[in-house]
Amino acid sequence: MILFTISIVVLAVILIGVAVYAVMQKDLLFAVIATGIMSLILSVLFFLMQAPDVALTEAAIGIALTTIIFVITIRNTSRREDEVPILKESDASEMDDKQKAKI
Amino acid sequence: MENIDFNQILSIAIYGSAVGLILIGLYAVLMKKHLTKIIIGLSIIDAGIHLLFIAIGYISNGTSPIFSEKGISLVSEGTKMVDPVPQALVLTAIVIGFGVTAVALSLVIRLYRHHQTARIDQIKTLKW
Amino acid sequence: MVVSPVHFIAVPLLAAFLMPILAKVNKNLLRIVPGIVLTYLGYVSVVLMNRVATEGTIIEVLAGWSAPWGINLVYTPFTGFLATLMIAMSFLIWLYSFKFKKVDDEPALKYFILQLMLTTGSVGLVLTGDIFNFFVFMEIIALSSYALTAFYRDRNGAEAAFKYLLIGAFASTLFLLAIVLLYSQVGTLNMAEISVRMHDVPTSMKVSILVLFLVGIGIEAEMFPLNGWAPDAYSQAPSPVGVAFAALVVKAGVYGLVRITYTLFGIEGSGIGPFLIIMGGITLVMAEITALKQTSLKRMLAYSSIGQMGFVLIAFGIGTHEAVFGAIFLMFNHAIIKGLLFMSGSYLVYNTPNKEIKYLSGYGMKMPVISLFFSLGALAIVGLPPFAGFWSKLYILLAAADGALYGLIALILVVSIIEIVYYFRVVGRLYFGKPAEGSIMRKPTVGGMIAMSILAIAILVVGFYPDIITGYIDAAASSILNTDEYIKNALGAVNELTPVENIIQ
Amino acid sequence: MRKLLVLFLLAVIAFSLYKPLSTIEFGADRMGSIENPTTVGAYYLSKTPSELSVANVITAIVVNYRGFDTLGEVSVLFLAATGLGSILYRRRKEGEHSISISKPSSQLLQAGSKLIYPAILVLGAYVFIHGHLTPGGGFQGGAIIATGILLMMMSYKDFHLNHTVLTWIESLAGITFATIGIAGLIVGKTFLENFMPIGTLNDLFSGGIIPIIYIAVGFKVAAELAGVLDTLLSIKEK
Repeated sequence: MILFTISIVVLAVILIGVAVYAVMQKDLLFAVIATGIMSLILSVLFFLMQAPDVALTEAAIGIALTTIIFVITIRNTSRREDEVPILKESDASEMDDKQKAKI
Repeated sequence: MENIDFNQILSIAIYGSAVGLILIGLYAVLMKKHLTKIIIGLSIIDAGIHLLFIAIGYISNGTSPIFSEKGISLVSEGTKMVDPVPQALVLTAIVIGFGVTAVALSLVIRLYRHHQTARIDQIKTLKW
Repeated sequence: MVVSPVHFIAVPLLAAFLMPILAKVNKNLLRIVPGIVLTYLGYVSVVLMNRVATEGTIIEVLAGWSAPWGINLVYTPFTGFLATLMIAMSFLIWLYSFKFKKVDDEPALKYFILQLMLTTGSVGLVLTGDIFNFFVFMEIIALSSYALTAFYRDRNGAEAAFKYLLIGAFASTLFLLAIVLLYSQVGTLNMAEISVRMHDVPTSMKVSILVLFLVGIGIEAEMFPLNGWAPDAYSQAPSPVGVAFAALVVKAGVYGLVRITYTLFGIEGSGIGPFLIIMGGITLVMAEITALKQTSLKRMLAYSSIGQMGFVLIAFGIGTHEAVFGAIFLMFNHAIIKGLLFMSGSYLVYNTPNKEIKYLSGYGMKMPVISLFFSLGALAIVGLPPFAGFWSKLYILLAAADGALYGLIALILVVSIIEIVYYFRVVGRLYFGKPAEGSIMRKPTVGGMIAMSILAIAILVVGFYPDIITGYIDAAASSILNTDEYIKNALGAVNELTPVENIIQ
Repeated sequence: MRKLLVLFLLAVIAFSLYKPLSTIEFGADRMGSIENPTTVGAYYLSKTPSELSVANVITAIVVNYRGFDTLGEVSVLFLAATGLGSILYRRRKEGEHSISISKPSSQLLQAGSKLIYPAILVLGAYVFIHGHLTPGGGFQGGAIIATGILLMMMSYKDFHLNHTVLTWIESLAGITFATIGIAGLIVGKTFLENFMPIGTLNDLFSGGIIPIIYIAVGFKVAAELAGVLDTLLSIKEK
C-alpha cells in the first residue's frame, strides 16, 4: 500500500510537471514530446489502477500515434510557437493591412 | 505510520492531477495563440478526464477485471474486481479523441498552406 | 427480417463501409447508393411511424441485453417524428446534391460518404437511449460536419471548420466530463435508469452535471454564447451542407438539449424552464439583430437560423403541452423552410462576390422560379399566414399568453418585425431593384428543382391544412412531456432486475 | 487583462469541480455486490463468465454489451480517415511528385526496422486475436500494427502502401462487423447478439462472435490508422 501510494503520488507530480512544461515550452517539438511523456505516465497510472486494457490503448495510441501525427504536423507547419510568418509572393497580395503593418 | 490515511493522499494525488490536467489544458486552449498548441491543450484536457474516469472506477485492493484460469472462484471469495465500465468507456473515448485530433491537425496543415502561418491572431479573416 | 429502428443506423453504416469498394467498380454507383439507402430508410420510417401510432413506443434491444444493461433504441412518437423528418430532409439534400460534384473527382466519394454519415449520426443520436452512445453519435455528427465544412479547398472553409472544431471538441470534452460525474453518482448509462436514480444525486453535483451537459450540447443547438461557429460554417460549407446543418445537426442538438433537461433532470420546478427561456430570449435577440446587419445572404440566413432556435428554446422553456407542441411544429417548419431558403438562396448568390445581398438586384426577372421559391420561404419563415411558419408562431404565442408571459409576447412580436425587415429587404431587392449587367446565372439542376418544389409544396400544404401534420406533432409533444411513460417503456421488461428502491446511495 | 480573466475562470471551474469531487471517495466500492448487482459494472462482472464465456470483461463490454458503441467508434475512425483525405486532398499538378526531399535514413535504422517489423505485426495480431483472453483487443492490436507500418514508412522512403489493398481491407472488415450485427437480426435475435456457441472460458475459441468481431475491428483499425498516417506522411513538403 505504501509503495503504491508513493508511486502514484510521484507519478501524479511528474504528470502535472510535464503537462505544465508542454504548455509553457515555446518549441513545439519539445512540447509534443512532453505530451508523449505525459501519455506514458498516464499509461503507467492506468496500469497501476488495474486498467491494463486502457494502459495498452494509451500506450499504442497516445504515446506512439498521437505523438507522430503531431510531429508530422509540426514538420509541415512551423516549429516555434512565436513564429514569424514566412510570406510567399502570391500570398502577400491577399494580406490585410493589419498584417502588413506587422512586418 | 498507522494513522496515515492512504486513501486521502491517493484521492488528492489522483483527483488533483486529473483536475490539474483539465485546468492546464483549458489554460492552453484559452490563452495560447498557436494552433498546434491549442490542440495540445485539448488533448491534455482529454487526458485529465480519462484519468478521472479510471480513478472513479478504481476500488482499493481491486484486481483488473480479467478472469484468469481460476478466476471465477475469486469472485465468491470476496476479492473485488474494479469497475470495468469506466475502462471500456475510456477505451472508446481515447480512440474517438485520436480521430478528432487527427482531423484537427489536418485542418492546421490546411490553414498553414493558405496563410503560411499557424498563429490564430494572424489568420482571423472571418468575422465573429 | 422485420423492419426495426436499428436499420436506421446499421444499413447506412454498411453502405458507407461498402462505398469505397463500389467506387472502384463503378463511379456512378457512388451517388446512387445513398439514394437507395435513404429510400429504404424512408420506407422503414413509414412502417415504424404507423406502428408507433397504433402500438405505442417501440423499444429495440441491442446485443441481446435489455436496458439498462445494454444499449437500447427508443422509438417514441417524438424521436420517430424527428427521425422521419431527418430522413426526408436527407433524401431531398441527396436529390439537390445529385450533380454536386463530378464523380470522377476523388472528393465526390468522400462527400457522399460524409453526408450519409451525417444523417446516420443525427438519426442515431435521436434514437439512442444511452447517454454514452449519445456521445458517440455526437462525435460522428461533429467529425462529419468538420470535414464537410472544410470541403471546398479555399482558406475560409478551413478557417470556419477549425473554429467549429475548436468549439465542438471543447464542448464534447465537457460532455464527456459530465458523463464521468454522472456515472460516479448513478452507476448506469441508460437514460431512463439515470432519470430514475437522479433523485438521490446531491444538488451541487446535479448543477455541475447539468451545466456541463448544457454547454456540451448547446453547441449543436446553437445556444447563445456557443454559436460562434454557425455563421461561418453555414456560409463557407457547400450549400447542401448548409441545408444539412439546419435540418439535421441543429435538430439533433435541440433534441439532445430537450432529452437531457426534460427526461434526465425533469423540467418542473427545477429552474431549468426559466433558464431556457432566458437563454432562448438572448439567443433570439442577439441573432436577429446581428442578422439585420449582415450583408452576405448566407450569413443572414445562418443568423436567422440561430434566431429560430432561440424561439424553439423559449417554447421548450415554457414547458406546457401547447408550448412544446409549438416548439416541435417550429422545428419541423424550420427544417423545411430553411431548407428551401438555403437551396434557393445558394443558387441566387452562386456567382456574386462574397455572396452579398446588394448584387441581387433584379434577379426576380432573371431567375423567376428560384426567386419565387426564395420569396415563398421568406414569407413563410417570418410567420405570415397562410404559410407553414404562421401556425408554429401562433401556438408559441398562445402558450406564452396562457402562462401570462406578456413580456415574452412583446419580445416575440418585436423580433418578428425585425425578421420581416431583413427578409423583405432581400425580397424587395429581388423584385424591385435595378437589374445589374452581365452577371451569369447558375442554371439549377433537375434534382435541385425537384427538391425545392417538394419543399415549396410542403410549405403550402402545411400552411393551408396543418391538420395533416398536427396529429403526429401532438403525439410527439405528449411523449416528450411524459417522462414516466418513457422510463416505463424503456426499462419495461427488466424492472425485476433493477428494483427502483434498491438504488445505491 | 485577458490572462486575469482566464485565471479567474479557471479558479471558478476548479472550485466547481472540487465540490462534487470531494463527495466521491477514492477507491470506494460503488458497484454493489456481484450476487445482487445494482450497477451495470457489477452485473457485467457477474454475467460475463457464465453467459459469454469471455475472460476479459472489458472486451465483453466493448464488443458485446456495448457493441453498438464500438460500431460507432469504428465509424468515427473511418470518418476521421475519410475526412482527413477530404481536407488534405490536393489535385496533383503536372510535374509535381510526392517524393520527399528529406535525406534517407541510416543503414542501421533500415536494417533494424526490417528486423523488428514482422515482430511488431505478429505482436499486433496476437493482441487482437487474444482480445477476449488477455488485455488488449482490436483497437490496441490495430494501433500496434499501424506503428509497425509507420516504422517502415519512416525508415524506407520508397515504402508505399497499396491503397487498393488498404481500401479493401478496411471496407471488408467494416462490412464483416455490420453484417455479423445484421446476421443476429436475420436469425431472429437482436442486432449484434451472439448467435454462436460460446465455448469454455479461457479457450482461444470461446466467446462466440466476440473474437470474430474484434479481429475485424483489428483489421479495420490497422487499415484506417495506416491510411491516416500515409495521408499525413505523403503531404508534399514545402
